Amino acid sequence: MVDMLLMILAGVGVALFGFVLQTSIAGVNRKIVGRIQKRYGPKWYQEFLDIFKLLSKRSVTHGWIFDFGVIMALGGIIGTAMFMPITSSLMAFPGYDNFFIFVYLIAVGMLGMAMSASGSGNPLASIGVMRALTTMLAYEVPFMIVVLTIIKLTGTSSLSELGILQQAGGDFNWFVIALPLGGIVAVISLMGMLGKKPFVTYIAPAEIASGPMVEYGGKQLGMLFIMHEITVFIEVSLFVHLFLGGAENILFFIIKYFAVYTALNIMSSVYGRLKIDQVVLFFYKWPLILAVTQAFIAIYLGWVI
Amino acid sequence: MLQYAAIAMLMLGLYGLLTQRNVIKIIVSLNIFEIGLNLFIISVGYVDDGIAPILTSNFNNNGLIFVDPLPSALVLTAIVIGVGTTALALALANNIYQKYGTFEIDEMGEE
Amino acid sequence: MTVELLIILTLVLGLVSYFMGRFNKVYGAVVTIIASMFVFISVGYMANDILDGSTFNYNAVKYLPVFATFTVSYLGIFFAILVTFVFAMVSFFNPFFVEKYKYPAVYNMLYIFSLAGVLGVFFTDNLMVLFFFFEFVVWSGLFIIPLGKSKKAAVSYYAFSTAGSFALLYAIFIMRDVAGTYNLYAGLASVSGTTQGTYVMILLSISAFSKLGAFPLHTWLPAAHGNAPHPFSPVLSGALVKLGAFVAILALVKLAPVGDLQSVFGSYTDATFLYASQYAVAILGAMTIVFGTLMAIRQDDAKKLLAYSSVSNGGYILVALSIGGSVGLAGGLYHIIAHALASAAAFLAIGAVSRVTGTSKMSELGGMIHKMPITYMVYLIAIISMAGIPPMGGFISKWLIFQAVIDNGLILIAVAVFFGSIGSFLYVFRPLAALFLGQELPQHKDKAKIPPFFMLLPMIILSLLIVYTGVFPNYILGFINDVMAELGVDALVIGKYTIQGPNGVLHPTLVASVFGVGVLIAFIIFIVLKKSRKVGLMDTYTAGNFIYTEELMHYSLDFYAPIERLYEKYINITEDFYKKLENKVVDFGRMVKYFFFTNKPEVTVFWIVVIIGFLLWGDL
Amino acid sequence: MSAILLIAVPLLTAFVSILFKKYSHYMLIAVSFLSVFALGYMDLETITIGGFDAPFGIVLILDNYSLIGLYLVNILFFIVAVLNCKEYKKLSSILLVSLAGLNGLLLTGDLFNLFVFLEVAGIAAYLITTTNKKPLATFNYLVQGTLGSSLYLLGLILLYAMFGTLNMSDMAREIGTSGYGAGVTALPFLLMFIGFGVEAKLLPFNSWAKGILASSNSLSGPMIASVYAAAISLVFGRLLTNVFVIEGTLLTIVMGILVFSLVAGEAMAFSSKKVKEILLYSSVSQAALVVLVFMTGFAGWAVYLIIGNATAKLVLFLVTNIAAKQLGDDEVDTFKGLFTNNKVVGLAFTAVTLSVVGLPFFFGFVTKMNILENMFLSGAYVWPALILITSFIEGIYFIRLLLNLWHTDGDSPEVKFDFVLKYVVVVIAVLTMIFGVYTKPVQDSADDLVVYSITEGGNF
Repeated sequence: MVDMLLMILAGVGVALFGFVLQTSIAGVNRKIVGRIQKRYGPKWYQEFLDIFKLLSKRSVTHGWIFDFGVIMALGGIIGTAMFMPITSSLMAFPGYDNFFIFVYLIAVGMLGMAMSASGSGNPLASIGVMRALTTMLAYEVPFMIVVLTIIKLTGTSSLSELGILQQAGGDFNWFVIALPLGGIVAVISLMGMLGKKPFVTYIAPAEIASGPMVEYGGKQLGMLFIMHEITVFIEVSLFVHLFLGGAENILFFIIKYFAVYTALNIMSSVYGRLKIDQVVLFFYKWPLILAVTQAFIAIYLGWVI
Repeated sequence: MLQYAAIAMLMLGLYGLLTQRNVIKIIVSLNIFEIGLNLFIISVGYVDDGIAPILTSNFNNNGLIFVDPLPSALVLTAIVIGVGTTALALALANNIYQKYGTFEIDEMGEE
Repeated sequence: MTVELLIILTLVLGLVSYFMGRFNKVYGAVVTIIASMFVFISVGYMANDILDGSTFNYNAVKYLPVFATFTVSYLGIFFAILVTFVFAMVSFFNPFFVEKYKYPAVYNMLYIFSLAGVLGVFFTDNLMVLFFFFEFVVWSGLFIIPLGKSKKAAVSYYAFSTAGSFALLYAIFIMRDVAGTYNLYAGLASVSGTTQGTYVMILLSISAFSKLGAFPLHTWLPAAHGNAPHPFSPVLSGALVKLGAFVAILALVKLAPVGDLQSVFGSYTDATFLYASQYAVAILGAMTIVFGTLMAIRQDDAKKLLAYSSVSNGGYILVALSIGGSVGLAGGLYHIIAHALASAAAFLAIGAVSRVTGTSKMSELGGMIHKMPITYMVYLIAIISMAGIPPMGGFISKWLIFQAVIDNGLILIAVAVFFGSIGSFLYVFRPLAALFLGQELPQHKDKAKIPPFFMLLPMIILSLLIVYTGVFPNYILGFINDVMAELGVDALVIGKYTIQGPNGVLHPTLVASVFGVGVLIAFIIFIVLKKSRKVGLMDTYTAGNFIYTEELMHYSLDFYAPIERLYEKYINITEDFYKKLENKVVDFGRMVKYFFFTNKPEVTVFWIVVIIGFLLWGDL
Repeated sequence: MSAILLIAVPLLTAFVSILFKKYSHYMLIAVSFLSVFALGYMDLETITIGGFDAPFGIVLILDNYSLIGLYLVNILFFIVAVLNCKEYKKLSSILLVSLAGLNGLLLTGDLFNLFVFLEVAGIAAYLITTTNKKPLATFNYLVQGTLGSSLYLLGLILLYAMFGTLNMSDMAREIGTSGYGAGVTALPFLLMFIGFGVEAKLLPFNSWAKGILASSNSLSGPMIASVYAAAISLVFGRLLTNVFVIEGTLLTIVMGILVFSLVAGEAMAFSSKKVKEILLYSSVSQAALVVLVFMTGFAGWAVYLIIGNATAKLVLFLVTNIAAKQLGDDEVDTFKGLFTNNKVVGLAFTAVTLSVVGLPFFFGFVTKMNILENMFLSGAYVWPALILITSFIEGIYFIRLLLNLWHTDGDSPEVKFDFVLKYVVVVIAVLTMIFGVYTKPVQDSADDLVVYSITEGGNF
C-alpha cells in the first residue's frame, strides 16, 4: 500500500514538474514570439505572475456546476499528467502509461471545462465549447491513425517502451524520420491540439467573447490556465515520446520539449485563423489521407525508413 | 363432322364473349358457347350406326348396337342448368337496364 | 426454478398485470415491477448456480410441447442477467408514466410479455423455439410503440424486425435440413464451414443487423426508439437490441468464418488474418458507427439522438464481434454491458425530464439542472460511459476494441472507430449542454421538480453500476472469460486489477484513483482560495447590451451548425431508398389492379384463351 | 343416418320455404343447425346412390377429409345465417339451396355430379350477391362463373371420352394404368383447373372478386369470402391431390398462375386504401397459397390453412361490413380509431388478423411453420422463400391496418356491434389462441389427414 502512495506522490511531482516546465517554456516562447513581432515580450516568468494573480482574485460563480466543472477539468488533467513518463525510465507508474489513457483522460478535462462553460448560462460560452469539440473531432482522428501505425509496427502502446525502442536505434530510428508522412500529420494535429494559430478559433484571444472562457475570472480562470498549461505539457511530451524517441535523461527531454514547443510557436505565429468548418474540412482532407497512406505503406508494404 | 361444328360454335361463343360490350349480346354468346358445349358432349357418345339407347320389352336387345347413353343423360342436366343461368342473366340484365338505362357496359361508367 | 416454469410464470404475471391494470392503472404497473424484479432475482440465482458449477437440471418440469427444450448456457446467462436487469430497473418508471397512455393495461401486459419472450430466446437450445420467442418479442414490442407518438414508427419497426426474423427462420430451416435436428448447437456445428454455412451466416447476419439496427437496416431504430413511450425506449435500446447482438454472436462466433483471404492476397495480409466475411461485417459495422454518429450529432430530439447513439454503439458491437479473437470478443461483450447500462440510464434521465416538461426536444428545454440535479448527475455519468471516458465502463470496452482493431491493422475500420468515439463525445454532450445546462427557461421553471424517489432509485443504481464496471471490471471480465471459454475462444489475460491487451496493459482502478487524486488536488486548490460571489444565470458578460428573455440567452438549436452544414444534403439516403422500394410494390399492385379488375368479363375470357393457347402451342 | 340427408333436407326445405314465406328464415336456421348437429351421427362410409356401382352410378364419399370440410362449412354457414337472418329474410330459401349445393360439393365423388353442385351453389351465390345492389358486378360474376363451370364440363367430357368413367377414384386408377403420357391429359386438366380457378379466385380469372367483395354487405361478404371460398378450395384440393396429374408445361403454367396471384395479391392489398379491398386481395393471395400447398402435396396442413383462413375471413368481413354499413364508406381513414370504444370486437379482430399473419401464440403460426418445415424437408427451397416474402408484405399491411384501427388522434367513430356478433367473434378469437398454444391435437391429426381415403371406388 505504501509503494502505491509513493507512486502517487511521484505522479503529483511529475504533474508539478510538467506545470512548472511548461509555464516557464511558455514564458520564454512569449518572448520569442514577441521578438518575431518586433517587440521584446514580457519577462520569462510572466505566465506564473498571471496565474497567481488570478488565483488571488475574488470572482463570480454561476452555481455549483460552474465550479464542479472547473474542479473536474483540472483534476482530470492533473490525473493524466501523473501518468506521463518524463524519461524512458523516470515515471510515476511504470508499465501503465498506455497511449489511450492520455487521449481519453484529456477528454475528461475537456468535458469538465465544457460542462462548466455551458453551465455558466452564457450562450457565447456554449458556442465556444461547440467549437472546441468540433476542432477536437477534426485533429484527433488523423493523429490516432498515425499512432495506430506506430503501435502496430512496434507491438506496444506504452510510451516508455516506445521511447526505448526508438533510442535503441536498432530496427527503428525516430518515428518522425521512420514514418515521414506520419511525422507531418502528427505536427499538424499537435498544432490543432495545442490550439495554435490556424486552428485556434476556440481559445483565440480575439475570440474571447465567444470562447469557452468568457464567464471565468479569478480563481476559476486561474485554474483553467493551469489546466491549459498541463494539457500542453501532456500533448507536447506525447509527441516527444512517440515521435522523437523519448529521452534517456531529463536534460534531453527538456531540450526536445523546448525545441518542439518553440518550433510550433514560431510556425503558428505566421498563420491567420481558420473557420471551424474549414478546420474540419482541412483535417479530413490532407492529414487523413496522409495518415492512411502512411499506415498502409508502413503496415502492409513494410516501407519504414 | 358434328364435333367440328360443336368446336366452331365454342369458338364463336368465346369470340362473342371477348368482343361484345352489350349485355344482351354477352348473354347470347354465352348461350352459343353452352349449346356448342352440349353438342360436343353429345358427339362424344356417338357410336357408328348405333341406335337410340331405349330398351323395349318385346325385342331381345342383346344383338343391337346402342349409342352411349351416358353423355346424352349428362346433356339433359347441362341444358337445364344453361337455361337456369340464362334466365338469371336476363333478370340481371333487366336490373341493369333499370339502373343504368343502357346495355352498353362502357356507358355505365362503373369504376 | 426451471426455465420453463419461469417463462410460464412470467406470462401468467403478464395476464395478472393486464387484469390488475383494468382495475387500476398504477397497480398494474406495480405488478410489472414485481414481475421483472422476480425474474431478475431468479435469473440471478440461476447464474450463481452455474458459476459455482452445480448443474441444476433445468428441464425437469415439462409444460411446453415436448420439443421445447431449454438449457442454461453461459452465453444465455450473460445476456439474460443484463437484459432482465435493464427490464427490472426500467419497470420502476412504469407506474409514473402509465396514466398517459391510451391502453395502460395492455402496456403493462406487453411489457412483461416481451420480458418472457427475451427469457425464452436466451435460454433455449432449440432453434424453432428460439424463432418462436424471437417473433414473440417483436410482436409484443410492436403494440407498445404506437402508444407513444407515431404509428409509422411501429410499422417500420415491424417491417424490419420481421425481415430479420424471417431471415432467421430460413436459416433455421437450412440448418434443420443439414443437421436433421432443431438443436441450436448441433445445427450451427453441422453447417459451419459448408456452402450452406455461408447462406446461414448471411441470413443470420441480416437478422442480427435488423435487430441491432446496423447500417443497411437501421432506419426503423431512431423512429421506434424516439417515438416509443418514455419508459419503453430504454428497454428497446438497452435490452431488445441485445437480441441482435445474441444472434450476431451465433452468426459471427459460432459459425466458422467464410472466404479465406490468406490464400488470395498471400503475403500482403501477414499483418491481418481476417476472413472475407469478418471483413464484410466489420466494414458494415464501421459504416454503422459513422452513419450513427453523423446522424446523432444533428438531432434536435434528445430521444432520437440517443437512438442514433444506440445505432452507432451497435456498430461498435458488430465490429468487435466480427474481429473476434479473445480481445475483440471480450471487447464486444463488455461493450454490450456498458452500452446497455449507459443508454438505459441516459434514456431514463431524458424520460424523467420529459415526464415533467412534456417534451424531449432540446430546442424547447434548458437549464433543467437547477431543478433536477440528481437526474443531471445520472445523465453525466451515463454519457461519460457512452463517450468511453476513463473512469466509466465504456472506456474499458472501447480500449479493448481499439486493441483488437489495431492488433489486426484494420486502417479504414480504425478511422471509423476513432471517428465514432470522438464523435460520440460530441453528440452525448449536446443534450447535456442544451437540455440540462444553460439558461433555465421560465415555462419549465415551475413545473420542473425533483423526480420522486422511486424514479431516482433505478437511475442511481444504474449509475453506480456504470462506475463499478469502469473501476473494477475484472470480476465481470472473469465472467466474460467463462462465456468465451464456452464459445471456444481462448480467455482474455486479466490480472487481479489489470487487463492485458495485445499491445498494452490497462489498470482501470489505478486510472480511476489517479483521476480521484487529481480531482482532490483541484478541490483543495479551489477551497483554499477566496470564495466567489454567487451570481444569477442572467448576469453574464454580454458586451454591454441588456438581456431580459431567457430564451434568447440559451444556445440549443443547431448546436453543431458548422458540422451539420457539411453533410446536410446526404441525411436521408436510406429512408429514400426504402420509400422507393415501397412505392415500387404499390405501383405493381395498382398496375395489376387496373389491368385485371374491371367490371367487364372479357379480361378473364382473354386470359383463359391465352393460357389454353399457351398450353396447346407446341402440340397442334 | 346417411350423408345424403345433408343434401336432401336443405333442398326439400328450400322449396317448402317458398310456400311459407313468413317462417322461411326460421326454417333456414333450424335446418342449418340440424345439419351441423346431424354430422355428429354420420359414420364414415361411401354411399352409392341407386345401388349402381362406381363406373355407372353416382357415389357420395364421407371420409375424414369431407367430414372436416362439412363441419367447417356448416358451422360457418350457420353463423352467417344466424347473424343475417333478420335483415335478409327473403333470401332464406336461396340460402337453403346454397347450403345443399355446398354440402353436395363436399360429398360428391363423381366429377359430373361435382359440376352440377358447382352450378347449384354458383347460382345461389349469384343470387346472394344481388343483395349488394350492384347488378353489373353480379352479372360479371355470373358470366365468368358460368364460363368457368362450362370449361370444367368440357374438360370433364374430354376425360370421359378418353377413360370412360366419371368417378373420381376410377378416373385416378384409369389414368394411372392407362400409360398415357402427361401431355395427353394436360388439356382437360387445364380446363378443369381454370374452371375451379375462377371460383377459387386465382388471379387471372378472378376479375369478378373486386366487384362483388368490395361492395359486399354483412351477408354476401362473409358468405362468398369465407364459406364459399372454404368449400371451393377444399374440393379443389381433393381434385388436385387425387385426380389431377400435373407435369411438364401444365406444371409450369399452373405454378406461374399461383406465383403470380400469390405475389400480385399481396402487392394489391399493400397498395389499396379501402379496408374491404385489403381483405379481398389478401384472401386472393391466401387462396393461391392454399392451392400451392395442395400442389406440393401436404393436404393435411392445407386443410388447416383453409380452416384458419376461413374463420379469420369470416370475422374480418363481418366486422368490416357491419362497421362500413354504419359509417358509410370503408376508407381506412374513416375507420381510424374504430376499436377505441369497442375493445372486445377490436381484440378479437386483432387476434384473428395476427393469426392470419402468422405470429406466435396463434393458430396461423402453427400451420405456417409446419407447412414451411414440410416444404423444406421435401426439398423445395424456392417456395418457403416466396411464402416468407409474401407473408412479410402481408404482415406490413395488416399491422398498418391494425394500428390505424386502434389509434387515432382525432375522435373515434361510433359503431355499435350487437351482442351475438361480439359472442361469435370472441369465440373464434379464443379458439385461434387456444389452438395456437396447445398445438398437440393439430400436430398429430394433420398427419393422418394426409392419408385420407379415396382408394378404390365403392368400398371405404
